Amino acid sequence: MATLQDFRTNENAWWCPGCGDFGVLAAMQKALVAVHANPATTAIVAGIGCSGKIGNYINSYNLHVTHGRTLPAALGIKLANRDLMVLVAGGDGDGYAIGMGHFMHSLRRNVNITYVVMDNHVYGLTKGQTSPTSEEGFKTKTTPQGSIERPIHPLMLAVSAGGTFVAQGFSSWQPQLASLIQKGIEHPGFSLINVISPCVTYNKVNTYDWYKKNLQNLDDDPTYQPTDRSRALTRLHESDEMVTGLIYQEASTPYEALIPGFRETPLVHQDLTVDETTWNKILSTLE
Amino acid sequence: MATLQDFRTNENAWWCPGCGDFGVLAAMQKALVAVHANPATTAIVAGIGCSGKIGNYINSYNLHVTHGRTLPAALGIKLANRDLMVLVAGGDGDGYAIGMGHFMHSLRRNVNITYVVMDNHVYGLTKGQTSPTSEEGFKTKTTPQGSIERPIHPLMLAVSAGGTFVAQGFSSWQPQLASLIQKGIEHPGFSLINVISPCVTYNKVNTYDWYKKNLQNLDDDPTYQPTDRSRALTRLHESDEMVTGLIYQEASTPYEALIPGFRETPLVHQDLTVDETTWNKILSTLE
Amino acid sequence: MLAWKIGGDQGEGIDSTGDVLARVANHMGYYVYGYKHFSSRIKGGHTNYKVRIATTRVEATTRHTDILVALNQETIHRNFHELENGLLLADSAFKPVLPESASAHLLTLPLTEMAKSIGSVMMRNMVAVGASAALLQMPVAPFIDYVTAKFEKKGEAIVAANRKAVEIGYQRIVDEYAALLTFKLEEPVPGDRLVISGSDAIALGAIAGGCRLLCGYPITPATEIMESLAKWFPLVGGAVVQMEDELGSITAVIGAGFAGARAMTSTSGPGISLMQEAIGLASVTEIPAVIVDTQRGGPSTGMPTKQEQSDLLALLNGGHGDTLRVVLTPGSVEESFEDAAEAFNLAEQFQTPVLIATDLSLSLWQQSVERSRLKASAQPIRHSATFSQEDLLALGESAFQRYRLTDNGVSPRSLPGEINGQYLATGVEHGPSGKVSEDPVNRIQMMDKRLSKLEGIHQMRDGFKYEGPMEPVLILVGIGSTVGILREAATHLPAKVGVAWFRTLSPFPTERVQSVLAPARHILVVEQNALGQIRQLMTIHGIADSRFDSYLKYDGVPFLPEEVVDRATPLLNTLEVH
Amino acid sequence: MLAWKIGGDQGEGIDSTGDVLARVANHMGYYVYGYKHFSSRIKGGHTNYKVRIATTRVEATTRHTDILVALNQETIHRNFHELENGLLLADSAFKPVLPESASAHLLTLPLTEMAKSIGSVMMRNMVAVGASAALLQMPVAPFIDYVTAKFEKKGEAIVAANRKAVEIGYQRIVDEYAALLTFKLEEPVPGDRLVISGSDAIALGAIAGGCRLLCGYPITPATEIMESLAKWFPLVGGAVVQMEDELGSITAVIGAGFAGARAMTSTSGPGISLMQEAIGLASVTEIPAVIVDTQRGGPSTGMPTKQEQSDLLALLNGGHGDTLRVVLTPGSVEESFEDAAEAFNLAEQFQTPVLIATDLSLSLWQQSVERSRLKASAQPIRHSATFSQEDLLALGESAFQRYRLTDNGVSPRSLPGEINGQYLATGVEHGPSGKVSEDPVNRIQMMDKRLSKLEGIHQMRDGFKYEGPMEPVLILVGIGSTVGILREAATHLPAKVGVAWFRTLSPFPTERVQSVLAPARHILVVEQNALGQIRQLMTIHGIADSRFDSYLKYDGVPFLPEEVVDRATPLLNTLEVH
Ligand SMILES: Cc1ncc(C[n+]2csc(CCOP(=O)(O)OP(=O)(O)O)c2C)c(N)n1
Ligand SMILES: Cc1ncc(C[n+]2csc(CCOP(=O)(O)OP(=O)(O)O)c2C)c(N)n1
Ligand code: SF4
Ligand code: SF4
Ligand SMILES: [Mg+2]
Ligand SMILES: [Mg+2]
Repeated sequence: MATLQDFRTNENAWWCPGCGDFGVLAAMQKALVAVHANPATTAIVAGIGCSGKIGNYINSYNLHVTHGRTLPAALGIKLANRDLMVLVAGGDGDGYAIGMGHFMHSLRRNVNITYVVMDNHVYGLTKGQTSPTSEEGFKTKTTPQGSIERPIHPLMLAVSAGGTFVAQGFSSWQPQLASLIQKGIEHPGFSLINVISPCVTYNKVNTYDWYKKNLQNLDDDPTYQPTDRSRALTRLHESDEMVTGLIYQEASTPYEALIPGFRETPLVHQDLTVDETTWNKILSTLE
Repeated sequence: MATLQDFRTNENAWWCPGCGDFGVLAAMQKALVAVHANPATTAIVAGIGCSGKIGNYINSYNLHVTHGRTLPAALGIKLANRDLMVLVAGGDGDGYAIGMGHFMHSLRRNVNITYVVMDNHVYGLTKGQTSPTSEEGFKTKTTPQGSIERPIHPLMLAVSAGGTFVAQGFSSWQPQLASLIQKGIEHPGFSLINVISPCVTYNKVNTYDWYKKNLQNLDDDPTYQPTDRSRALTRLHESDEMVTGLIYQEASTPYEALIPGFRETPLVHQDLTVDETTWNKILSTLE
Repeated sequence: MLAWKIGGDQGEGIDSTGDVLARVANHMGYYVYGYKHFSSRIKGGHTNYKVRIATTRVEATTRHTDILVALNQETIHRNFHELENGLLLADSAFKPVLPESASAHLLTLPLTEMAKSIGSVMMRNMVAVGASAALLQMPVAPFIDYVTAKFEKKGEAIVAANRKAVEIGYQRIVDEYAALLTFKLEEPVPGDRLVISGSDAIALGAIAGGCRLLCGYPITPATEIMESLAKWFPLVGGAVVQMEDELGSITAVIGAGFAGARAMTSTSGPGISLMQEAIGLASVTEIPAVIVDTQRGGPSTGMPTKQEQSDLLALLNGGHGDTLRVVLTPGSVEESFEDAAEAFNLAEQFQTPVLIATDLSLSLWQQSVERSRLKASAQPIRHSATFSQEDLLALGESAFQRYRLTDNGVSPRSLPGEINGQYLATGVEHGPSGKVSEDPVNRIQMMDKRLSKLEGIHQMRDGFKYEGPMEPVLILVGIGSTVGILREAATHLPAKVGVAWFRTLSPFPTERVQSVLAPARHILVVEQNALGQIRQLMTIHGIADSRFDSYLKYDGVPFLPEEVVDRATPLLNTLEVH
Repeated sequence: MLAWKIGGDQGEGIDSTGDVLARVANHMGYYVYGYKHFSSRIKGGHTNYKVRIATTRVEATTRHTDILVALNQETIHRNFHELENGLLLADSAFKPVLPESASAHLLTLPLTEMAKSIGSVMMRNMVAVGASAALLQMPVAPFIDYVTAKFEKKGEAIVAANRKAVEIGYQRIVDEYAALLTFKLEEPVPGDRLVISGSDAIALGAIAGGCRLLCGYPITPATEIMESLAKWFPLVGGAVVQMEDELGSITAVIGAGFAGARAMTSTSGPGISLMQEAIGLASVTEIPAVIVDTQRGGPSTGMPTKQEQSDLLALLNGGHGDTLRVVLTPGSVEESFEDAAEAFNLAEQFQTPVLIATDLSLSLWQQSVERSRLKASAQPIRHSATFSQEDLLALGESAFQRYRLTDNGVSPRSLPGEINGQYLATGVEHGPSGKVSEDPVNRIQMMDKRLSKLEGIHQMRDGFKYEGPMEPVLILVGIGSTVGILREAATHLPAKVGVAWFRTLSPFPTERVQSVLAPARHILVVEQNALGQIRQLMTIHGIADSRFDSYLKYDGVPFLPEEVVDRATPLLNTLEVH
């Protein structure tokens, strides 16, 4: 059985000391161990951003794509090989700005992949610009007088878009975060775990302390049941998404199980030659 | 004052007889008359699709862009000339598939433009494929055994994304539709009017009759107040978005009024020469 | 060889009527080629379908029409000029008028009325089919058989009505216009042929080549590939995913390629433009991917339903940074089948994206193709350069070097699922292990490695084909659907004219082009774009001298063989003077 | 001329320290050129900043360093080889070790300790600045003045600490190492100069050229243009909109151009790839748009923080369909300013997208530029080809023809807001009125009209520049940041070497290139990419013969003047033998 060590690479993490992404990495590795994942059958797709470096540090099959396109890549991997455990990780810019369209459509398509967004409310890698989750008034090099756009609410969107598993974690709250990622992996469909992962270099507003003061932990609220879409939306709206925990989950059959004629055996293990009978059957549709 | 006739062009509409888009065209023209618009100061951006032909039939400044990119184009127009009335029209594929990212970000950015989506739950122009709003099980040439994706819920998404004006109309219910578009134009910010506009050629499921049977008209429900985001979400969720009327609106200041240093006078009317003092002020920041 | 055409309004079943005629003729042993003219609207607007029926292979349309069936007056107006000494069969319902300048015989039949008489106006086109059979002096039986089979599933009443429609149409012509039955086809050439389009050939080739996943987004005129695979893939366990856009489509294909599946996307110009960034990703990560571009009139939305070959430079150079892409250019339906299959072999073998450039005409128009040319078994799947689990276990942990430098630029890869094969595939420059590297020496090695792969492909592929005399005076050079047109044109030109075409634009088959073209005294490059894109490519590769001439067309309408003949004839004359 | 360098870990203020030295030297009347080496990470990793200080214009970095300030041992290891007979000042805190092979003098000062003594380790770099001033035998006063002004806003305590830091650093060198003060700069050349980067020059040029809207998406190394305009636009009533992606950015710019504003977007390779489709839209709708590509190492994510010039073919040919694009290629900071302004004039005048190709080195590195070369008033705004409201009223209703055929391909346009000027701008092929048209004759006219515009631009622009002797033996040809490097290299080569560079890649200045290069016996095209993209373009335009040679570099590191000298010298020698 794989241990934490098995999910590490021999590369030193590139992030600034104190970056929230260290916690995300640790929690992902813990979750992988918890679900008895195997590095050889795990595929991780990472986006472009500081966050996107995460693939470099997890021993697995890692695909580091163009900015914003993690989710389609993950879909391709999963359909090619249904036996793989497919995880995706990337930043708030990668996922919610340039990647927004894929995000929305992945939610409704419901392929069995787990999406971990490392949300620091800023563009780290490009050295500090406003991101879709940046708060109004947030000052950056592209908004020197403060952002004038409403921040995106990824969790409300995910619930509205038909997401079957929606959660939020905090890089500092390791046990909860690892458990959410674990549940997300176990969920047979698309799972979103938005992770608050502070950027200590370019975000001096939404700091660890600020989050610790403002976040509510749903685990502390025994009355909350993550099974009602409307209630989830209300709770998210009322709290301005300042909650951690499992927000919504429903029973789900993943996309790949619904494709007509698609087989249990992964595509990559199938014999690709077409027998004469099948070929003629295909040709007969042309007559 | 402009009349309906003033908003017509001398081109015959291209659509199939009975297409819902005729009704959308008529309602837009009525709304333009109702808000005392002037063809010369009206700009309409249209997408690619059967729906996107609408610009050809409204006498105004029309920009017909690439598939999915109407909203950024409209933003550019509005920022270039704040005095223009800017409307956008396009299909469900154009807006909610390839254009999804721009849709979400336009909602939160809240530039004062009016977005009319001509939603027929199918790709018309490309001759009948599944669209993001197609229902599960909907059979098309790309899903011969029925769609296996959950349909997008554009209204819930719009409300969740921070939209300040969200409505739905039905091509056959002209007075309500025209009035919704009118209110959308009058709304000082981004307004979405999703319009059910049946495709008589490629969608034999979601027909006029079907909608007439299934749609609830919010105007008939005096208890519904379109002022509470949570309630709007609940109503949309419960009705599976099968409602017409104004779903949500809030007081709003448009993006262009919030840009630091941005002037009331449209950019296109400004003197572009930079006086010596200002130039030196700029250069002095480089010293 | 005869040319028959039916015309009317869009939405009136013109397509399927033409299709019936083409299929029955094909079944009887004729070679057919069907060409549709259509407006880019859904209903309404003139459309027509022309079928050439011959006893040898046809792969182009022509200027002339022998028999025109007009379902409305507009059809006559738009098409009568093609009818030199031809027959015009019109529905008397619309009171057809033949323009004075016409040199055709007008035959009228009350097609609509006859249809009503057997129960429904919907039968009108079938009456026309029957009448056409008579005009072509073809036996009626195969038509009856065909409609019987075609409508079998719809129940007896429908079958009976269709049979009846064909019969009465046939009979009325025989009865009333026997004197005008001047056209007669030669004896058919029995054979086992299918009427298929280039799109279908690509879809079939993909299946034969092991493709089991298509991620795409609808776009004219590429959608048919996706639609055919949506129909066929369930039979072989594959899947079509309609993505949210082309950016997603290509990236999903790359994901699947990374995981070891054979996957493709099909699109047209606008989609290619959107995919430029990701194609670069596939190159740098060395992931197989197959991308089909069914070209149409550009740029921007351009002329979506019109023929053009203007994406070639974009296919080659459209992405930022230094990449060399593989671009295959099938020149016939059969080559579409072969190249589609081969694309997956090359992509996997060389771990690189492979682009197929086809065009609207080659993709949409149907023609008779020998079944023997469409054998899946004739396209063997070549797997290669993958570490087996045993190899990797022998290698040990953390020893696998995904991008190890090799002689031919191809490094054996591992596939997700294999123990000890884990690595990072990244679009950022990386070292042999896959890890990101900014080292300048490594950079050069990796860039050279990637670029060098083309040489291997070059060795494997005959990228420039020639058909014609040994010592041609003139060689016509083309690509895609133009090749068939050139072939037909060449038969109408005095001997000593050859036809050459690109099967591969990249790797560019420089020496082969040089040697093929060496004997010619004149070379006419015929391409359907405004910038002479093929000529530009030839020039970059040093193939340019005073023998070269261009024939460009960019009005959206395919070349006619006759036009090529007209353009080439004076060239030949000039040459003879010297 | 002296070269000074400071090195340490990223996140330790190396940049701003180098910046202080460069700015003070510039202020004193020296010409400076600053070059940064950095790793693509945020904190940690080696970085260094090298400043060349001279009495004539410098626009390249160099191999040699005279004075190196090392804040850690890694800096010594990575840079000591540049220090032939130079001085190495190191912080004694890390116990510096000079490698045996080094030929430098090691000076140590307890920089960290000294900083602590005046209150904070943060002052360490300022102590190093003071010490550097002494080592360079520059007066200390200008440094004191500079830091006083720079920190004024932060309060007296900070000012005092910084002054003190500079002073003690200066004094310790004078006190302890007087004997080693061997370097001395020549007398400065007073003037009014700014230290600016190419990015800033582009941002300034945009403002001067009337641009008032930038819609963009951050990307290295183009973000600086957007950031500078975010700072400056409020002063002139303009706006920067950070869009959700590059597809949105370019389309917003097109919307603004349609409405009559001057708008731009700035990006790097990946963004250009994504914009390919929309650039075609701007071409076909004939809407002005300005797009800046700050090139970096490609393809895909490639080497985002490394220098390259490999997007040229993609800029020219990257979109589907037949388009000709305008591509300007400034070869210096001053030309960046001019071309940025001119791009808006050309875009509006010819109603077409205009692309500016710059590169990482030209954009990010700062140098002294005469203030007189950065005058907004020297870049007059040319409005043109717009119907006034009076014209349109005179024309009457529905008479305006947006795409009327004209001699130069430019049709006077109307702007939204004008009565009677309404029209449809569509990416679908259209007729003169703007209405969609599939007519083949119209198609050709419209295509020709659009393509013909390039000729007008060609007439207006000197697209190929030359500096050098009348009868050069060798001409070095370059583009972008390479031009300054070639200029410096030429000064180190025996006479008869000229430097030529492209100001415009499209329209390609064929005749000018031919005539400039005609007298040369040898031509070395120096470009920073793997495929020889400039050479390819020259070849397409018939400019290729045995005199041409390529010097390609694609390791991410800019050419050094010395490298060009080394490469050119044997060429010159060979030539002399003949
Ligand atoms: C097409 C494209 N556009 C822009 C970029 C530049 N870019 C790299 S990372 C990034 C955003 C980073 O923000 P985020 O996704 O939040 O990640 P973080 O660095 O904050 O973890 C951008 C804009 C790119 N690489 N590709
Ligand atoms: C980049 C790109 N991809 C695909 C297409 C092809 N295309 C044209 S319209 C359309 C979708 C039409 O559906 P919708 O937006 O719902 O409009 P409708 O025709 O139903 O009104 C598509 C996919 C295109 N023009 N451009
Ligand atoms: S810049 Fe921010 S997000 Fe990036 S590594 Fe540093 S702390 Fe983390
Ligand atoms: S295909 Fe459908 S959407 Fe298009 S015009 Fe016809 S009815 Fe309307
Ligand atoms: Mg971020
Ligand atoms: Mg639709």
